[in-house]
Amino acid sequence: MSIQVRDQGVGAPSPPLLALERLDKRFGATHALKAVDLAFEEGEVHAIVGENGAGKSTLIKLLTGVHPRSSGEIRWRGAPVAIATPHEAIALGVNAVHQEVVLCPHLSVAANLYLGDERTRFGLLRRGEMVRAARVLLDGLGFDLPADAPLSSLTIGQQQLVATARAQSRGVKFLIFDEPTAYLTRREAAALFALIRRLKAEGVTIVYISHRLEEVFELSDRVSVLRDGALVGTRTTADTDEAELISLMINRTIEQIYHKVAVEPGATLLETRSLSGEGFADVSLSVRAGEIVGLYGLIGAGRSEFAQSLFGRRPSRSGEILWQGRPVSIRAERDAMRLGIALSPESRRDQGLCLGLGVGNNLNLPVYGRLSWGPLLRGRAEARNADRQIRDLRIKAASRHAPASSLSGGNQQKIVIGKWLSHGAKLFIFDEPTVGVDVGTKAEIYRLFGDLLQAGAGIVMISSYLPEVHELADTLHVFRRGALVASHARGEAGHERILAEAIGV
Amino acid sequence: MDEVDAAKGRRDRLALLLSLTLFLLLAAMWVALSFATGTFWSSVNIVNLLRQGAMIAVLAVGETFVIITAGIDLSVGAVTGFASMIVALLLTGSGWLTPLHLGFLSTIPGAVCATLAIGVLIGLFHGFGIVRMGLPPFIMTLATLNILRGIGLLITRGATISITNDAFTGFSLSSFGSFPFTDGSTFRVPALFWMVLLVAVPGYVFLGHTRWGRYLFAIGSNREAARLSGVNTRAITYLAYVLCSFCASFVGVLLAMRIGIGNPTQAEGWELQAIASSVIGGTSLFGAVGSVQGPIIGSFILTTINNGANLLNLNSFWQLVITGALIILIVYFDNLRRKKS
Amino acid sequence: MDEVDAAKGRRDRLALLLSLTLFLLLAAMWVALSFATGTFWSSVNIVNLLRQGAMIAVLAVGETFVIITAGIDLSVGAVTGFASMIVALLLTGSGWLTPLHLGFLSTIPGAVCATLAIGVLIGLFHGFGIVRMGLPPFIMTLATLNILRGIGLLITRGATISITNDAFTGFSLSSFGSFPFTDGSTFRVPALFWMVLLVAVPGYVFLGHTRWGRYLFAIGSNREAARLSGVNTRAITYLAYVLCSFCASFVGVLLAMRIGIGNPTQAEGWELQAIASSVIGGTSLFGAVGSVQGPIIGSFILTTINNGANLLNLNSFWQLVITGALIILIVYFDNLRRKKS
Amino acid sequence: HAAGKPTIPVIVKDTTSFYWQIVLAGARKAGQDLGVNVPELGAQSESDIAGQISILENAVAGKPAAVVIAPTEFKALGKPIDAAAKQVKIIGIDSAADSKAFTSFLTTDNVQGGRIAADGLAAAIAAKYGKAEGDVALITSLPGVGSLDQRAKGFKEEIAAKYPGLKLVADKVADGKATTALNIMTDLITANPKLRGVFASNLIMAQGAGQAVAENKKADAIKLIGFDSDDKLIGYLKDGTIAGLIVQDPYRMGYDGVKTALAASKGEKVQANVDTGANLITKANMDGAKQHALLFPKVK
Ligand SMILES: Nc1ncnc2c1ncn2[C@@H]1O[C@H](COP(=O)(O)OP(=O)(O)OP(=O)(O)O)[C@@H](O)[C@H]1O
Ligand SMILES: Nc1ncnc2c1ncn2[C@@H]1O[C@H](COP(=O)(O)OP(=O)(O)OP(=O)(O)O)[C@@H](O)[C@H]1O
Ligand SMILES: [Mg+2]
Ligand SMILES: [Mg+2]
Repeated sequence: MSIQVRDQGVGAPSPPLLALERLDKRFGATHALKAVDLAFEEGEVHAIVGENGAGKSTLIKLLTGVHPRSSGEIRWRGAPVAIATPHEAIALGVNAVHQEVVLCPHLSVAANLYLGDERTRFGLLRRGEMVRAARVLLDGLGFDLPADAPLSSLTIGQQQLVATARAQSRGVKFLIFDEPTAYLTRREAAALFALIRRLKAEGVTIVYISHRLEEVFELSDRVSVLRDGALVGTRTTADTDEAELISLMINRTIEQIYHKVAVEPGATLLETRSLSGEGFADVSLSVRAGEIVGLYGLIGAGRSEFAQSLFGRRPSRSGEILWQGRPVSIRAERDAMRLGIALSPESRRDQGLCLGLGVGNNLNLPVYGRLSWGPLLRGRAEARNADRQIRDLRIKAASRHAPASSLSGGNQQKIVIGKWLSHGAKLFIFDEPTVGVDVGTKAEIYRLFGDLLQAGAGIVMISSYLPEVHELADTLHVFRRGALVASHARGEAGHERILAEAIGV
Repeated sequence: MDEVDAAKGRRDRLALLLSLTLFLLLAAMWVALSFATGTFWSSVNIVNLLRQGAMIAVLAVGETFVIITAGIDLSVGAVTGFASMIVALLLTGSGWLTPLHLGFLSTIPGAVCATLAIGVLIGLFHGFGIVRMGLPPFIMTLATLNILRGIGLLITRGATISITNDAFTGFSLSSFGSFPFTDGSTFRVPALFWMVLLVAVPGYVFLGHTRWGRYLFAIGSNREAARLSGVNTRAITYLAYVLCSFCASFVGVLLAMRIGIGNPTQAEGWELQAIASSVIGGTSLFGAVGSVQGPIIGSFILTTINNGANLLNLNSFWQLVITGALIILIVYFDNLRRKKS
Repeated sequence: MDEVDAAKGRRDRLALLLSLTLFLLLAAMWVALSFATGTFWSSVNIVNLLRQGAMIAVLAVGETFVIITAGIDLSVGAVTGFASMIVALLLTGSGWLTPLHLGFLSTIPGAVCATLAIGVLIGLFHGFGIVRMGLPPFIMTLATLNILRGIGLLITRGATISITNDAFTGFSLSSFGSFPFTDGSTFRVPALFWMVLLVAVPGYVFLGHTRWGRYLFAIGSNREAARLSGVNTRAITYLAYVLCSFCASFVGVLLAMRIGIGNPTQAEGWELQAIASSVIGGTSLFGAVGSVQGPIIGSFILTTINNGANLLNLNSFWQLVITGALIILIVYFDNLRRKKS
Repeated sequence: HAAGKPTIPVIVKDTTSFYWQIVLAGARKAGQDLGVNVPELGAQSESDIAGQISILENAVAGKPAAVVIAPTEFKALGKPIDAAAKQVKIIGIDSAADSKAFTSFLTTDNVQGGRIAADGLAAAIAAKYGKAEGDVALITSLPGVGSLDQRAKGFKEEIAAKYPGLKLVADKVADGKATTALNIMTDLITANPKLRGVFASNLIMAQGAGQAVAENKKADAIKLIGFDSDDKLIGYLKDGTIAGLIVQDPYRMGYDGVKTALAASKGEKVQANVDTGANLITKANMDGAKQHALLFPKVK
């Protein structure tokens, strides 16, 4: 109350659109948000940055009624609001694109877009009408998506776009993006940025969370930094720089994010000859020991499908795979693992994690064979391996017994990578390895890649984040519509050229 | 635009074809039985068949609403038995429950409405246990299965209640509409089959053409996503279980009409038949996949197996084996076809 | 490291406490019954109780392995009945199955081993249907439930087979180890209860201390993630169903010992009791949560309810109601406690 | 529990069936008349043998004066009854068990009941068609239930021995539900146009089969014999849907069971074997005093 009076006394014409006062959230013993005071002005783009587990997503979930807050107040145009359920948030005009895609996989894209907001006539659904409207909506946003396909037939990145379209279609006043570009390539990201600018021009308040600082500088008016659940500062974007933000976030500076060790490439580990399968065709490439091979392409270009067929998840239809010069057949995951191939999949929720199990169990899952004596597990070894990964990757978890579901998105991603690091494979395939991972840890992961290379392993890295593959890959292959369209040695081609090849202009 | 509509048309036709294929299976069984026995393809027997399958069909439709939300209701058989007892009690009175005291409730409409209302209450109780107390549906409905049987037996002390009201029991034998049959006789569509349609038609509209129907699928597909979209997932869960228990209590009324008695131990095990019918009809036990026509066809497939086995004078023990084996085969081939499409 | 170990210690104690709380509930029921009836706390009755709970306890342990993988096995009762018939057939012979022809298989060890082997085969068949044919476990095991009962009845033509082998039937009444009891009599630990331990101890080691145990939890939590982590999810699924059917056929042998007959219709409905015991014992029907001790305690809680109700001279219809209500309450409070921790 | 009163539990086969409720009603009345506590025990299904053994064990653990039991299965209950008889006097009712330890035994012979059913059916068919000839069928409620198997056995033996003209064309086993009996009977009528007689060997089956006969209006052509009785079946008997009912005397079995048990517990000498009998009741004789008492037991 007093704050409001004073604000008005100072001459602020109106209270902020949304203000948080001493907002606090605990999950059992975890204090995820510590008395955060924050104000969002009407029509601004407000970025929030912070390390993995800093509490960014938690903040969003309190604003959208996903979780109830432990204490504190939320004010909407100065008046306290409860926001105890998602419904209330939606009614206020507060919508979010969450970090994890939360849509209904069995329903069509159109049904998802209008879920909870169906168009009816005489109480009956107007299904055709909704599909048509969805089509118009998606086209208007520049998203090339089928409106009546079931959601489950889309890739995660495409699903993210559907979530975006849905959030913005609901007559919003306050729109939150929690790492929207994690699975997007440059092209889709550009469409998204255009959308954000348009919304801003229409007076919508935007909260934008990302680990990619260049996006923060490109888009935002102000930026707030969270560390360990507490707000450590808010800056006007124009008055700050990356170094300052990073030091606010992690309390130290990072000299070099892309830690690239120079390793002399060794013998060829894996070679594909005209490999074809579901979603990709006629792909020939090779990976040598000590080398990072990057795969870049737009959403749905077929990179994941290619990688998964190398790992035996969706066996290839034709073509040849040579392993250390010998032709091999990879029909199942175990075939690949026996050869020494490891895959860290792109979708942590669906493919990467046993969410209900402990962090330790998840980290140890691929290596239980090594951690047991005959059939019996060696409890000590189990604990040691899990604790080492937790320490090395700085996974923020209550203990190795904490269920994976209780971790923040970025920390979950670290498990997905970490479980393979102790596996001793010869070829690692990382599909979107740094999705949602903070800068500090990214640097750490790149350093670990270096260690793997030095130990004689080869790496295939799929990434939609061009700077990452561009900097790290010794060879960069560009995929377009399931075909390998171009290959470049490191530093041979610039961003623009690679992007043009991926789009196919 | 055209492309989308074309795709939509294709998908709709596909869905229709899916249920058609099951229907073709049913038709094939009928043709085979018509050749194998001289008695199958007669208006008398087809009328019997429609009557015999009607009750499980209605149960299966109700069960399907619940299964679509990724739940399950094991109590439908118990609810059916319980409802048959309630309606019999109300119609005949017993002990202090004389028709005089009951007034309107002892008339046919009164007794039927009261029984259906009890069905709704049971459904609300299920919803309460699942939504508010957070119990798994399997356990909640298993518990009420026992409770309902126990209460029913306490009320009746194990006796069956004979219904003396002929207007009531007569209904199950009546028929509406008739047409000439191939064997020269008149085919009279039995009232019990009309009851299936009475449930199926609104059920079909509800499931496919109202937002609540769509919310059932949404909850079954991803409850959290539905909640974040502002769907009142609690209310929809209540709705699913209420509909299911409502159907079961309706079947209880039909059962009481058909056999002229009320008895809480009847309909034991029908829950499994209802679930099997539903799954044969294409419902997925993981939720978010199901229809109204599928379970009905499924239940008539099961009924045909039994009817055919009886007409062929097959050992009743063989019926068990054949039913089990056919369930495996039908669901297997149905899965295969789904994967292809 | 220290902190983590402390946390681990805390969690281990917590897990222990969780199962302890159920154990305390059981103890509380025992104390209450000891005061309420003069006969509960006697060595005779406790021996009875241990005997009575033993078979469901073993079934529940087997069922738990399957439920942890997020599956379900509805056939355990049918497998138990079928196994009781097989072992009786082998021991007594009938028709062309004379003991002479059977040789080793008609001796007690031979008959028991053969019966257990059939259990394993049934489990493999379940695995085949679920893994290879892609059927939902609910449907696959519902189908085999019917098939096994049917085949059993066809073999026996509906009759029961009396087992004349006294060495075999005598075992169920024998006991190993004894100690003085509070009422001055000697407490003889019944052989059937030792059978529970015979299953529980290896089961405990398997589930908590081998990698296959870990894999069961992993596929229950996220089958796809487990598969991509190199777990042979197919083999582990087979394993779960084989263990479950193995336990059920073992119970079939125990049942044949206890009642001295073999009959495929016995143990009907035991699957629901086993599942209820398992859930009361803290197993989650959504998979990835469960233990070996929990279901055993759960089954003894259910047994105590029945035993106590009998001793209290409670109407058996009340037993149904009370069992249902207690299932709701126990699972509810167990959930609450879990959430708090 | 009134102190000082002796306790005599009565263990029946299936507490959920009406027949056993009449037995318990008789036992209850005896308890009131004689000043005895009568716990009413029993499994929930006739096929739950292990359940009945547990109940017997529990009952004996309660140190009663005597136990009255209706064994579900001949062989299976033998040993448990032997074991129980070491501690208390055991009175058997209704069915036998493989034990010599019974102090007294009050039974209806179910095999005999099946024979009487066959005779009744043959008589009804002869009355209608002039000769005991034609197709007949048998509907059994559940497989693996001792008393039902015995009824079927007696029925089939009697037909084979005495009525060569009667041909058993269907031997159906249902699942204990009236609707299943109804469906089976309907299909039997469809499949066997020449069907002349059916024996539905328990209450529920007779209810379902009776319904089928009534709704197909075949009461004249098909003679149905049921086993046990209740209001509905008595109604069918009156209107001719059912040709006859085999009725036992469950009430007396319960009453005399407790009475005998009390006497035995006091060390009095009791009769070792009592046959409580099974009787054929038809429309013609249903108003006789004895038949009336059997048809309308004083349950409440
Ligand atoms: N459901 C939950 N149960 C328990 N702890 C939770 C839960 N959700 C989040 N946490 C904890 O709260 C803290 C903040 O998590 P949050 O998801 O807000 O982080 P974040 O800033 O979004 O991180 P990231 O960048 O990795 O997404 C973390 O320590 C996390 O483990
Ligand atoms: N489950 C599925 N069913 C049908 N089509 C699918 C499925 N998964 C992927 N696809 C299609 O396969 C093609 C290749 O997808 P894939 O995931 O390999 O692409 P990607 O290059 O890895 O893209 P992303 O960057 O989104 O991971 C896309 O057109 C996609 O729509
Ligand atoms: Mg986050
Ligand atoms: Mg991909």
